[in-house]
Amino acid sequence: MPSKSNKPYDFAAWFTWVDNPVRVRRVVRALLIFCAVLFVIDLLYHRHAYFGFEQSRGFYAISGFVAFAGIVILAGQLRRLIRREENYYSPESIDGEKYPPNELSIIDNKQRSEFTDSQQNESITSRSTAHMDQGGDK
Amino acid sequence: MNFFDQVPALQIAVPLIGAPVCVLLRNGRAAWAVTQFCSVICTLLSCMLVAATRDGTVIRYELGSWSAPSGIEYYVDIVNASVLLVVSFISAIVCLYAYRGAEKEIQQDKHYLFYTGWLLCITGLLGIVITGDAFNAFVFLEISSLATYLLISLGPDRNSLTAAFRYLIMGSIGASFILIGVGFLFAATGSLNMADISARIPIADSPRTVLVAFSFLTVGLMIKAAIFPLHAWLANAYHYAPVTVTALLSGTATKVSLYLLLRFFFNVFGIQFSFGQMLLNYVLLPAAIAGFVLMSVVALYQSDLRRMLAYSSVAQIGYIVAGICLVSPLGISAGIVHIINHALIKSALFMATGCIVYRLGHAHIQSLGGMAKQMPITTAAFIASGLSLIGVPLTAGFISKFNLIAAMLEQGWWIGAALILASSLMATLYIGRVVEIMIFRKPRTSTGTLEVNEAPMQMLIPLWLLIALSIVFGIFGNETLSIASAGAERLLTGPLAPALVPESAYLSTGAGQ
Amino acid sequence: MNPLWTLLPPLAVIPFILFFGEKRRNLRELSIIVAGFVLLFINNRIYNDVVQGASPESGSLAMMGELSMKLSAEPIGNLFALLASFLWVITTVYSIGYMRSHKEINQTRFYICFAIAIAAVMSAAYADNLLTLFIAYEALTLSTLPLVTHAGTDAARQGGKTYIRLLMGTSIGLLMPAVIWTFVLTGTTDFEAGGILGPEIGTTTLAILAGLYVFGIGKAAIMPFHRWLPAAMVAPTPVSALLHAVAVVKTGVFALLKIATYTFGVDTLAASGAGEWILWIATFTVLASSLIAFTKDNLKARLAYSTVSQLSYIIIAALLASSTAITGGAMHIVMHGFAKITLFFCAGAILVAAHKTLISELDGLGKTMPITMVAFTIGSLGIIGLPPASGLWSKLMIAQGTLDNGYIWIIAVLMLSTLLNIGYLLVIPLRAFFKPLPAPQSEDNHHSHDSTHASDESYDLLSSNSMQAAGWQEAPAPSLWAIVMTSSVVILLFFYPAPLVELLEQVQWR
Amino acid sequence: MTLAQPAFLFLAAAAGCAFIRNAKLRALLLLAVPCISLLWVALLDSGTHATVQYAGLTLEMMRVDGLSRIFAIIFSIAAGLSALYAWHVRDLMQQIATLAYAGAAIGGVFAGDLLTLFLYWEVTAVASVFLIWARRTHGAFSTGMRYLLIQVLSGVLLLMGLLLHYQDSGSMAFTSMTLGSIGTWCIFIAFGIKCAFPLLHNWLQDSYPAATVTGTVVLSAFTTKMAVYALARGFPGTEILVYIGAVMTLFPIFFAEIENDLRRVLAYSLNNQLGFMVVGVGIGTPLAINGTAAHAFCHILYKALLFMSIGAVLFRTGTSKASELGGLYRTMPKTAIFCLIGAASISAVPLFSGFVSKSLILSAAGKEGYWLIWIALLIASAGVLSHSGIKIPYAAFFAKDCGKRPAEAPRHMLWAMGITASLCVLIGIFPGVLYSLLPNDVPYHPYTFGHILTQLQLLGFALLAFVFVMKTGLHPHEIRAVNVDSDWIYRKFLPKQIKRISPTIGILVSLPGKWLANAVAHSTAQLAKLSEPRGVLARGWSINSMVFILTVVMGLVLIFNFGKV
Repeated sequence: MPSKSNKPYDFAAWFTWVDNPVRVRRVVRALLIFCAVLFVIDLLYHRHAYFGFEQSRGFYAISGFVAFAGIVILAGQLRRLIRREENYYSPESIDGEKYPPNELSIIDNKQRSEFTDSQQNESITSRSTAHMDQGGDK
Repeated sequence: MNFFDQVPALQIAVPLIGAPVCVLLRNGRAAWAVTQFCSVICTLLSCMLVAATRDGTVIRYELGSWSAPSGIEYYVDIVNASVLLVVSFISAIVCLYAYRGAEKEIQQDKHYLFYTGWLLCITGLLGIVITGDAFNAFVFLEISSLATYLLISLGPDRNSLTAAFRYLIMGSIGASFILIGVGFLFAATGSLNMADISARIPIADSPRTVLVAFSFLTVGLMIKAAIFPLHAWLANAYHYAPVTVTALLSGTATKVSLYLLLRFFFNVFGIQFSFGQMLLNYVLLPAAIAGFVLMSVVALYQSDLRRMLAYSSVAQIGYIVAGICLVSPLGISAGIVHIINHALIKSALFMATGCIVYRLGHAHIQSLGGMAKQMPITTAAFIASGLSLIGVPLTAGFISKFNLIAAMLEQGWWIGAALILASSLMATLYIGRVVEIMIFRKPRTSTGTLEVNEAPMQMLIPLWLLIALSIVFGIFGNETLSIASAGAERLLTGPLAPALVPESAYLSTGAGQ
Repeated sequence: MNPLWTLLPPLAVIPFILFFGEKRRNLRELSIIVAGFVLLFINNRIYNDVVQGASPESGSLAMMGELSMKLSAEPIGNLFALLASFLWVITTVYSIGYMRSHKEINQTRFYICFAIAIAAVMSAAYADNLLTLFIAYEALTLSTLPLVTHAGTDAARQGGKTYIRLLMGTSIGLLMPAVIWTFVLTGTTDFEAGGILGPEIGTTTLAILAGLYVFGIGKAAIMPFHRWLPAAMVAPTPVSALLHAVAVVKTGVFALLKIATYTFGVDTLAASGAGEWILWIATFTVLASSLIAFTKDNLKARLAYSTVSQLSYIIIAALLASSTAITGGAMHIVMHGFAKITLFFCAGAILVAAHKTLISELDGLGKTMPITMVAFTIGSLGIIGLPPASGLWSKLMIAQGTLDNGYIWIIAVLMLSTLLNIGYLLVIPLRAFFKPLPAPQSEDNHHSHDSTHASDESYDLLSSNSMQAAGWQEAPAPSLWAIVMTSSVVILLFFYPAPLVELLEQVQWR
Repeated sequence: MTLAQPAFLFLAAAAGCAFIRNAKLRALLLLAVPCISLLWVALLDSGTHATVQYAGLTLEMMRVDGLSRIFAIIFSIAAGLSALYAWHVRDLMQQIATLAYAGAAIGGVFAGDLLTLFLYWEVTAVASVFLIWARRTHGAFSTGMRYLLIQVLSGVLLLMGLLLHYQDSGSMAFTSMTLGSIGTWCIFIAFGIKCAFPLLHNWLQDSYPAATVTGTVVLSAFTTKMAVYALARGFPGTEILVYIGAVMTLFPIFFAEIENDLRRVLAYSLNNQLGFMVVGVGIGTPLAINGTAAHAFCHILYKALLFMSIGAVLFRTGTSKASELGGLYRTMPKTAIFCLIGAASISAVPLFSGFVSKSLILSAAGKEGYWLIWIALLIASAGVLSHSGIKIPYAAFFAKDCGKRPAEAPRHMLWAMGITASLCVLIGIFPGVLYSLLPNDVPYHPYTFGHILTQLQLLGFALLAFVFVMKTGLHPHEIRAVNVDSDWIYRKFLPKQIKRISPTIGILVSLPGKWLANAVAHSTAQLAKLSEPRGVLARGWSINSMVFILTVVMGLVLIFNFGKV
């Protein structure tokens, strides 16, 4: 069932900043400040801790940063090792095939897309739907 | 003198008188009627004998009231009474069958001769069985053999003459061996009466004479009973004789020889001598086992039904001999039971083959396709008796085979048991092969159909009578088994006489001659 | 109630079958069903006796010396007889649909042989001694041969040849000497509580004897004597269903259970370890036949190999020599019986309604034959032993029994076999349901109209809409009823196995 | 009715479903049953009910205590929520499967003995697989087969284990066991399979993305958590679990990071979360068990929420692949918000549910002095943020616009997500409600200043790291690809090897048979040569040869007889 276009309130507006590099930069800056404040508090506040190393200053900050970055980077390396094309196991695996459309209700209503950079998307969308229809006949 | 006392004599007299009557009548139908009549009478008489001896009674009949040992004595106990019954019953049934069965195979003008030969043959066979006199047995053996040569030579095929001739040669050699054996026995004991000999052998002072007698009798009886490797005459004889004759002989002739073998070695020589001293089983058992194994294989590869059944007969004789060689109550009774049952089964099989030959004119196995459609009753008969031969439960063959194997295992001869089973499996195969062709194969004629009718009722009825009997004996196995075990008991008691004739009296009369 | 009565209905119905013949086939089949119900009733009466601890027996017919033919009812036999008689009724109902719509020839002969086979099964079930069992066994072999070769084609002939050769060969070559040997050793062939073979008989002898029995009973289809079973699949499906899924093969394993219980005795068998060497072969059979089943694309052939595998479960149960395992084996006879007959019924239904015999052709058949395929699923679950189907209980008990005498490794084999079962059995109905329809354009005829319609609805089969849609091409109603009946029993026995357990509690182990 | 239990309600409803022709009515039933069950469970007295005698065994089908109750409650809730989410589904089979699956899971947690557990264990396997097959594609079919095989493998191991354990201990009761015998190891591994222990895990990542939109939501709730329950019941305090759990928390995060299919990302994430629970079971203190139960409770909710949101995306766009998605917040803002709430919960942001449950486990680990494990869990927490907290919402809703403009999720899905999300938040704000349900009475306060501070630091700096890797381009791009996992062994390697060696094996196997056949053929040929009508044995022997043989026999007999004298 298509959602109605004349809604009283559009939650999408909450997120429009994501597509605005300036506002994104502002958010990042806020995050930096937030982190800095936390770090400072951590320096001042004596935490209860289970382990000695945990007590060291900035432990959580550093470990959070390092762990995250490390995971992402290591994962990137892992990908080089284990990446395969989508129908690697079998041409009939779920990774290669389309989701059968009869259980879905694929609705793509472009008239509602106030946020669209309209020049590119129509062609992509129509192509993908056409493709989907073909897949459905299988 | 009441009637019953004369039964042993009548048993021989009836067919013996019937034979010249047939010649005099010079008419096929009439001769058939006489033969049928005589056979039925004989059957009734042997029934009476069986009934009388079943409890262990021994009937000793002095022919012409000449007392033994100088006179000829007919000696009837349960062992030979049962063989008498088998012989005369088979004769009666096959004779019924011969009414139509022989009509095509044997020239019309020779029918009366055929029936004469038949009666003489029966006379001989019955005589061998009933007599208690060793020489007399030889005489009857010759009678039956000569009659058999005649019967075989009446076959439609030219080969039947050569087959008869070969049988003649081998039979004569066998008979003369027996004669030599009997002669030596006479030399050793001074008596021809079996009971008498049996009583005297232990005291005979010339063991070498006895040994020679023993050896000649062994080989002679092996020839007559067609024990491997002295069986070769049988295949041709059964193959080329008129099927009716084969049906008769397969049920009687070899069985009678086997009886004689039993009688001589168990009662006349005594178990102790035959098996304890002479180790007869060391001679017979290898022969028997080689016989039933090899001959079953041979049967598997035959292209003619009659020849296949002939070799199967040799194999079955091997079973009987193997059972006897065990010298145990179970083994001997298994042997005797198989003598009876195999007579029924093999005669039935040959009669079924006769039905096929009657319609087809031949019995080439490969040409039997479509049989089940055209001659269903015959096919069914063949299957039923084939199953019995294989030893499927509820048939007579099962009873014999069960007891035979049990006897083997009882003695711990499991190799023997295994070989019997192997040979049974081959029986399954060779019977199965024929049945398969009869049921499943398309006829080998150009039209693809077999244009024959069912065999005449006069042939089918006796055939099915035999089968019915074999099934009855398969279900109520105790009917035959009790006779057989009584016979085994009788055979195992050793010498025929002592209990009956006081030894002292015997000695005095015997020595006096 | 005298178990001899059980022979009456199947034998007495034969004249009726002959009398009604092809002309009045409704009456003919009705008479069989009536006979079936009578038989069921008699067996039920016997059940009532047995479950209270009684063992009704018939008079004995002396056959050879001490040996006689005699029937007597004991729990395992009664269970088996109940199974066979119940399924006789159902199979007859099924046959009505199958034989007619498949236009089989010689239906009268078919029903007669069937009745004789049932009589043989009854006498095997109630056999009081080895001799009677052996006789019934042979009678069963011979009476079913015409059923195997029913079609009369070359393939049928070839199948019949293998069938008779293997079964006759093993029974004469191995079973008969085993019976005779037992007789020679003990002087009797009676089935007695605790067995007749004592420990005084050496282990080697017992081991050889056990081997002779297991291999001699070719109907139990242990390797290498299993070939007859796939070969017999040329028979019409009702035959494969009742005889080669239930009556014939189960007579084999039933005989083994009975021999293990009443001839060897669980204690002797366990103490001597005589059956151990055969256990290896039986477990090998379980696995090997499962693997072979994988390679079979022909539906009935795959079911046949599955049967071979399942039969070896029961052989294992018999050889484990524990009362739990043997009880489990007896229950497996019933539970596998219902499950496998369902599968065969389904195979026949597929043949009749869709003219398909190969598994690879079944894709999408769930749409046209949903009831059959659901039943097939239930049957498969029953054989695999997954809830809510009954096979679980028997498998559980057999597995439990393996521990009694310390054969732990056998559990592992049973479990592995369960997985293999899923792989070759459950996959069949599932691909019928869940694999998309094959592109049907290449196919001929009347389907072509449906095909476009089918492709867009193929995904929501079983939804209420498609139930109403007229796309069903099920087997004829009688066959369908039979399928529904047996598959319901498969589920029923999962929830309510109590009657079986109650009956088997009456077995006297020693 | 002594036998009455919530599981039967579900199973009966599942059976009844088959006879209801109106799909809407079935959906209603699907929704009503869990509600009834929830009430029922909440009102149940502690103790053992519904005892059945079967074949000499006593089956305790209803053992109600703190541990089983909390799992039963969350299972009921999850069943209800997924039913609401699946309101649009008309597929009878999925509806039956959902009911049976949920019922069996609830039955399983109430099982007082191993046999009952086993029964329900198998029913969950059988019922759940239909949710995968219901997709009705070739790929889903084979995935389902693999899934079923592995689930049943777990079942049979459990069966084997319970029998052996019964043999050893003489009791079927499902209580705490110690590893040592084969039996307990079998049970342990059986639990381990369903709990997706490392190297036994790949069924999870294989199958969850293959299920239907709604099916995955259902799947995510029951099987693994039932296994966690079983571990908590059967093996609390088994130390090896601590290490297993730690590895479980760590390795999936790398795979999740580079996985393209978002539902598979969530499956890896699920695996990682299970690791936390397993660690809790391994520690085994009352606090740790509480942590496991609480984390399972919360996890079911937020993982369902995440699966729901990605499911909604799939429902509207036909794909759940990160490389095909992006920027969907424009038209699916509510779904995006719910997804974010789920992400925050799983990342253990204060005021969200993950925070109040995960910290229990971390505290337990800290208290018991497992410092290495504690570090591992910490790293894993950062990892959770990276793939579930950031990657999922980012890739689907925010990243570079894919151009798709799907409609917002249907209303019932929004409701389902909304309720789930509010539960997540509620638990996060009022942890006392959850804590009161926990099996052990251990006081715990998540919202201490230090705790909040450290957690915020961890998350904040991790976010910074995210910004860092994005800016530097170190973040792996979303590309259409699959990544091999250990299932490569049985999906690729073994089949290939089998294919390679099977001809050789075939030849080897057939050789003895061939030799035998040859030997038999040869010897029968010899025999046949002797035996056929023209052969030596069978041809009519001439009189000469007959007499010759006769002479030989006679000679032999004479020699034999005289030799003995």
